[in-house]
Amino acid sequence: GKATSSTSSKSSSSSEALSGKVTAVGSTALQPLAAKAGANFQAKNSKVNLTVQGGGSGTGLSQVQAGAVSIGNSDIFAEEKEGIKADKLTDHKVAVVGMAPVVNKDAGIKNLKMAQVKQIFTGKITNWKEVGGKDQKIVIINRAQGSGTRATFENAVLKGATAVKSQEQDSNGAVQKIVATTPGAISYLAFSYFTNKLQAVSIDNVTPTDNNVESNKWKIWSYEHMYTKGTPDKAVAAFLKYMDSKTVQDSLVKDMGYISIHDMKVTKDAKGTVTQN
Amino acid sequence: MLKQYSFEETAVQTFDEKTSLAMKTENLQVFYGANHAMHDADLAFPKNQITALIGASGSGKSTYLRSLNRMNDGIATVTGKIWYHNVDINEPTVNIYEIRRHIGMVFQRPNPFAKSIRENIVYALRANGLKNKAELEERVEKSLRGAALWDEVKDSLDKSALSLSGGQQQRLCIARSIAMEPDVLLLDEPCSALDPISTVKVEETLLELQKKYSIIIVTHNMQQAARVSSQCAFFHLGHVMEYTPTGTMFSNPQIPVTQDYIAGSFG
Amino acid sequence: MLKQYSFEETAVQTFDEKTSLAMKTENLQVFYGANHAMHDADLAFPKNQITALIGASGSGKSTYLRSLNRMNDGIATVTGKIWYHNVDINEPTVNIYEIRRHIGMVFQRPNPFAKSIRENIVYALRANGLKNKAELEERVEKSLRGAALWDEVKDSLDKSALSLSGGQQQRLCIARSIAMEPDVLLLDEPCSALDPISTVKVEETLLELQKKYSIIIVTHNMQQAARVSSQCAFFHLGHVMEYTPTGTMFSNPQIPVTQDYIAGSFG
Amino acid sequence: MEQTNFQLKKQKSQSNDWSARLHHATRATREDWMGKGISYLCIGVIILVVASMLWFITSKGVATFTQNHVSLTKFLFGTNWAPDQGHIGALPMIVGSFAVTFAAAIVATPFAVGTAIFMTEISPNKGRKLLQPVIELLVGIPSVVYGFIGLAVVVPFMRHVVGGSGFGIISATFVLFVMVLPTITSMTVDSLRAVPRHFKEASLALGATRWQTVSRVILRSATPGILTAVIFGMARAFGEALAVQMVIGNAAIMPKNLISPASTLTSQLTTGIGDTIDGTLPNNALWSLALILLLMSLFFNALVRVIAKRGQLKHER
Amino acid sequence: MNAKRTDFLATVVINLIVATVVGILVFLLAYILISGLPHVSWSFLTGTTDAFSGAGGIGVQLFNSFYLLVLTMLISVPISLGAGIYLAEYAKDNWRTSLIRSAIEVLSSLPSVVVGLFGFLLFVVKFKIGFSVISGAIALTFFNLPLLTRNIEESLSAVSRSQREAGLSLGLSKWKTEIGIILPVALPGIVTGIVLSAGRVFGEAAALIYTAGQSAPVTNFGDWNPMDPASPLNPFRPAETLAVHIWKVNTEGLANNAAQLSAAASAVLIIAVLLFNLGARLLGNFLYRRVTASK
Ligand SMILES: Nc1ncnc2c1ncn2[C@@H]1O[C@H](COP(=O)(O)OP(=O)(O)OP(=O)(O)O)[C@@H](O)[C@H]1O
Ligand SMILES: Nc1ncnc2c1ncn2[C@@H]1O[C@H](COP(=O)(O)OP(=O)(O)OP(=O)(O)O)[C@@H](O)[C@H]1O
Ligand SMILES: [Mg+2]
Ligand SMILES: [Mg+2]
Repeated sequence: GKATSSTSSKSSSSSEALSGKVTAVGSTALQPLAAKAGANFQAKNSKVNLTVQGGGSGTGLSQVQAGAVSIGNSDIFAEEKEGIKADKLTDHKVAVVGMAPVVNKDAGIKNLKMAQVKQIFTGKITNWKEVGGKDQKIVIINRAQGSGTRATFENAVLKGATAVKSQEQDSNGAVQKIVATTPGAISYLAFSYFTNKLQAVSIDNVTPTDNNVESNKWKIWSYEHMYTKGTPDKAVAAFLKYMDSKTVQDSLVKDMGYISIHDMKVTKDAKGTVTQN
Repeated sequence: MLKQYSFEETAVQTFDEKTSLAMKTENLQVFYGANHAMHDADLAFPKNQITALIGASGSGKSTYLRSLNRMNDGIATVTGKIWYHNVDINEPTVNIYEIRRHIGMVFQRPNPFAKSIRENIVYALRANGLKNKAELEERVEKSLRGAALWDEVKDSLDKSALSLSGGQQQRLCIARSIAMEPDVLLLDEPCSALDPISTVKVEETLLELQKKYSIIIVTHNMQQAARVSSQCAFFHLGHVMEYTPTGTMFSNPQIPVTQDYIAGSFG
Repeated sequence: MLKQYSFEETAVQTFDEKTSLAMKTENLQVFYGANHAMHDADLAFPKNQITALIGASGSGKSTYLRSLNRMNDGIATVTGKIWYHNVDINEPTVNIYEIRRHIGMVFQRPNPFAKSIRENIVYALRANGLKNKAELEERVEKSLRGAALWDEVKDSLDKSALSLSGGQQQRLCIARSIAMEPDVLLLDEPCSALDPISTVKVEETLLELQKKYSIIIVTHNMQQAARVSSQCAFFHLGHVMEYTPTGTMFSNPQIPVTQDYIAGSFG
Repeated sequence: MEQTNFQLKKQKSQSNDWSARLHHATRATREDWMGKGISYLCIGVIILVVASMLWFITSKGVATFTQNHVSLTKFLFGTNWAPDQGHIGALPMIVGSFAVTFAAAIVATPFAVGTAIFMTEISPNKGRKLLQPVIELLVGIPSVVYGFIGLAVVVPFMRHVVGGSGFGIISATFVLFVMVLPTITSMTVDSLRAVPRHFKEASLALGATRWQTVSRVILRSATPGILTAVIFGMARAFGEALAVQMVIGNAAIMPKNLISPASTLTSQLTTGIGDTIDGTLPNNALWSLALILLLMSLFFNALVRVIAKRGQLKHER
Repeated sequence: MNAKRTDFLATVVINLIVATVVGILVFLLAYILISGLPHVSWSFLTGTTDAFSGAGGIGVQLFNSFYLLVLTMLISVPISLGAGIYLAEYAKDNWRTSLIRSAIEVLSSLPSVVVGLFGFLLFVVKFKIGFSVISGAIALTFFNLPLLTRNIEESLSAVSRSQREAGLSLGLSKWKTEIGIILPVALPGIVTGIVLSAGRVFGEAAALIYTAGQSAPVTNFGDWNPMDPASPLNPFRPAETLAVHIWKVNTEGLANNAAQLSAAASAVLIIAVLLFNLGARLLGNFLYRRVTASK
């Protein structure tokens, strides 16, 4: 996919006459941000009919590919999804999400080595005492296969190894709840889902913070994408532009726990290769 | 112990040319699937008289009666001819709705609609295109008077028909039928669910009605047949065994099976 | 038109000391909620005889009969005394299961269980603790013979009872009752659902059974009452109006209401 | 004829020709045509819906085998479910679905039958006034709410009592038990009520006790009805998605015991469908799961029919 | 006596079972209401949800639930009425009818996820209607049809044959008899069935997640033109219902009071279903009295 980096950051003032239909479908992780930004956008452009819906990254990508919707929201690169012809789609990165392992507080774990995390999720380590925690069985909570969060996590941590079969939850909320209440549980969550009821784990003594993501010191992160097909019509283009604007990137994105695309000091491509900006 | 009666030995009267007939069946047979419930019934019904059909339970009285206005359509197979105004109304091309308008029927258990008394009578009239209010009102009164019910209900025409007593309900059903101004009225044990007082009232009504209508009535009650009918047909196991003037049937039955039935020593 | 009969004018016979009685009721009254369905019935039933209860529909025959073995428990309120072997079995302390074993009942509609013919008879015996196979077999044969059914079913005891004809089913129900070796047999219109042939067979069975049992039978059919019973009670609107030997009742009824009912000019 | 008829004008002119009069189509005839038309149309819509549903799900469901050339045995008996990597062994889900379904039915049936007996034989009055509404209410509680309670009450309870995460077959069984209980109960009540009153009277008249009558006569003759009720309950359990998904743990592994997390066909389906691409193996594989669900509901249906036939035969023979 | 003791024992066991069942229901209701009701307020009932956290009121969802319900009923009642009349009146007892009955049974026993996914595939994806009220209503119709049809057929068939014969013997057409005479008598039963199925539709989530969608865009409650995109009546807008909302808050909710939110929403949902139940009884009784008794 071609990554278009928008340059203009001012929302155009000629939007009075703007009208049309914008439908953004897909990633549930991106849905709240898109919905909120969409609402703001529509407040300014009342003639535009903008709807944001969930359904999952797969739905978003396949719908935009089929031309059923104008924007397909996705947590992962189109290239990573089997059955999607990525070269037919245009990628618009609108935010960055950092993720980190989270464990139940009772386990007594605050920091792990990257290799240890890998061994835990591949089933090589099964008790917390092996990594310096309590004598307690490790309960792995995975995300559903095909979920963007899981793809990102496995790309960054497992690097091709196969995760051990375990419980799978299809939502951040469920993971959050289960890890908080189940002794010995470990999973992974986007930063915005951290609560004081669970312990976010540092890896190799790097803490999961926005700053560390921006400099790629923290390796587990991904983009939030909005894909379009062909030439977007005026309304869609305006909305995408608005998403990239300072109004959204500097306030909304940060307020909602995402990382602004403008703040990134590195770029990652679909194969995971990171280059300094 | 139980006598076997021959189905060959029957005594069925016919009528001469001069008697004007309301209806007539020829060779009427009825089958419920494989069950041959009615064999070869040849009966003629004189106009403006009451004909009674009697016989033991299961002998086919209802089966025969229901065939006369095609109420057996879709339930039983009916073969043979049913003459009405020189039309064989047992033909499939006949408009059964018209037939039923001309040949009304009243059932064993009173079955008024769950509507007001007035609506019970007006409903079918309206469905048949009579819209004029005054005329409808007139019909309501006329038919209720005809069924000897008017005086009892004239002040409560808007009450539910279901609030009437059994006997009143049955007379309402009769009223509902005669409101359609039929030619022939078929009644299937109209009094069997009624108390004695109501029975008497219905019988009086029938005697009155025969002036205008031809009536065929099924009854279990021989006394009733004796009281109201001019002629009487005796059914036995799906066969018409005897059809004679009522006087003859009760005082001088023609064949053994009828004799035994009338004497009550049947079986 | 309908005569009003006085409930004061009754003719109810009593029996002298020498007659040995199977059962007797004193002052029996039955209420369905507020509906007073049975007034003050005082009847005595001689041993080894058939007593018939007759009367119009709704006159309370079934109500009375069902009280005799407490089948009305939980359905109606029954007051008064029911004497059986000098025990008032209408008292709440009495074991109703024992009563029903001694006072059997056969219903209007044949109601065999959906089990084999044998099982129908064996069921209650086994429930009452009889386990011995040989003895059970013996009882099956004896009771089926008693009900005049043995010859017809002896080769198919394992067939479903529901495959029998109505008359056979009813005799099976009688067999099922007498297998319990009761004292008294109550029958509520046992023939009303049956064809004439079956009716005759059941009547013959009853005449045979009275040698061993005391029988009380409700019937709508006066001919039947005349054929089988020794004495006859006439019920009218919840009152026992006349209770006399059957011969007397049919040839020389004592009071107007019975006269009219017997003459069929009732109402 | 002398009588004044009020028929339509058209017919008035021919009122002396009885043959024409009795053969002519009238308003009633036309009404009947219209009525037939309307009702046939409606039933047609339903048939169309069913047919297209069967067609869509079947054609999508078999794509796994026809397009992706997965072998049927691998699908039915394989235990490795990782569609992203091309492994699609559905056995864990099949086993999971059957396990929770049977477990729930086994637990629920005695409760349902007991309650039904109470409602029909022991205390019909209380049955109608108190239990009937209770049962109807239980039916009416939405499955998300059951899931919510399962998550908030049952899972922590199980974690406390039997250990582990609390998610698993036993929690799902418990939630499903409560969910199918009203279904089985109300249908059992119907079938007990349908036992002819004279069966009961016959037994009582022979001196049998209430329990003897119930256990040997009433339950016996209501058996087909009760079996049908249980199967309907199982069908509901088999197809229930959200409540189960919320408590079972969704682990596509062969359940080792009752407390280990498992997954069912429905839970895997709801979890995965949004993240797959139409036409790819992972998507097709999910539709194959849906196909199994469809086939199972056909199977349950056929079973009910067979039982009904058997029951009828027993009564006729 | 042995038999008597067994009888007593059985009675005790059955009473225990019943007590357990009643206990379960009481616990369920009490739990939901006690944990939820304290958080229900007017602003909760009418407020809008924060798209990001799921926190906030459920006004839109409540409206969506009712709107979807009305739409579903508008589609499914007429169809099931026609189909019910067909089965009660016109269907002959042959293999074709039994095939039709099987088809209806199959539809009724299909898991609602499957129905939902079918709706997703057909309406949302194939017909490109997108997540919308109308897609949801059609999916709900699918799973409502068999229940309603069966209920209507049963209610119609329960009306005594003699009423039908009364109509037919007066020369009324079958259709007129069915509509004018049988239907009014059967109405109480039918209405009860409709209201009860309304309760089920109201609480359904699985079939809606992928048809009506999981988002509740704030609509303009001042605009009642169904054609306007912002109108709440626009059938082509996505509409998260209350039941879906509960599911989502439970599984995805970010708000730190997610537990209270879903408890409160559950309480509202339960009360709505309770009201439907109660309404069904009252309305059924009322109609029954009206039809049978005076007037
Ligand atoms: N709908 C039906 N389907 C099958 N058989 C029937 C049906 N109606 C009646 N029969 C059978 O036809 C025979 C005659 O029945 P019918 O009802 O005509 O008798 P009936 O003389 O009217 O008796 P009753 O005095 O009891 O009303 C009986 O054997 C009966 O079982
Ligand atoms: N279970 C019941 N509940 C309320 N009332 C009843 C009940 N059974 C009978 N009755 C009423 O008691 C009265 C007598 O009825 P019963 O059945 O004893 O009459 P019957 O003489 O047996 O009539 P039939 O000859 O019709 O069987 C009737 O008015 C009837 O309506
Ligand atoms: Mg008859
Ligand atoms: Mg009686």
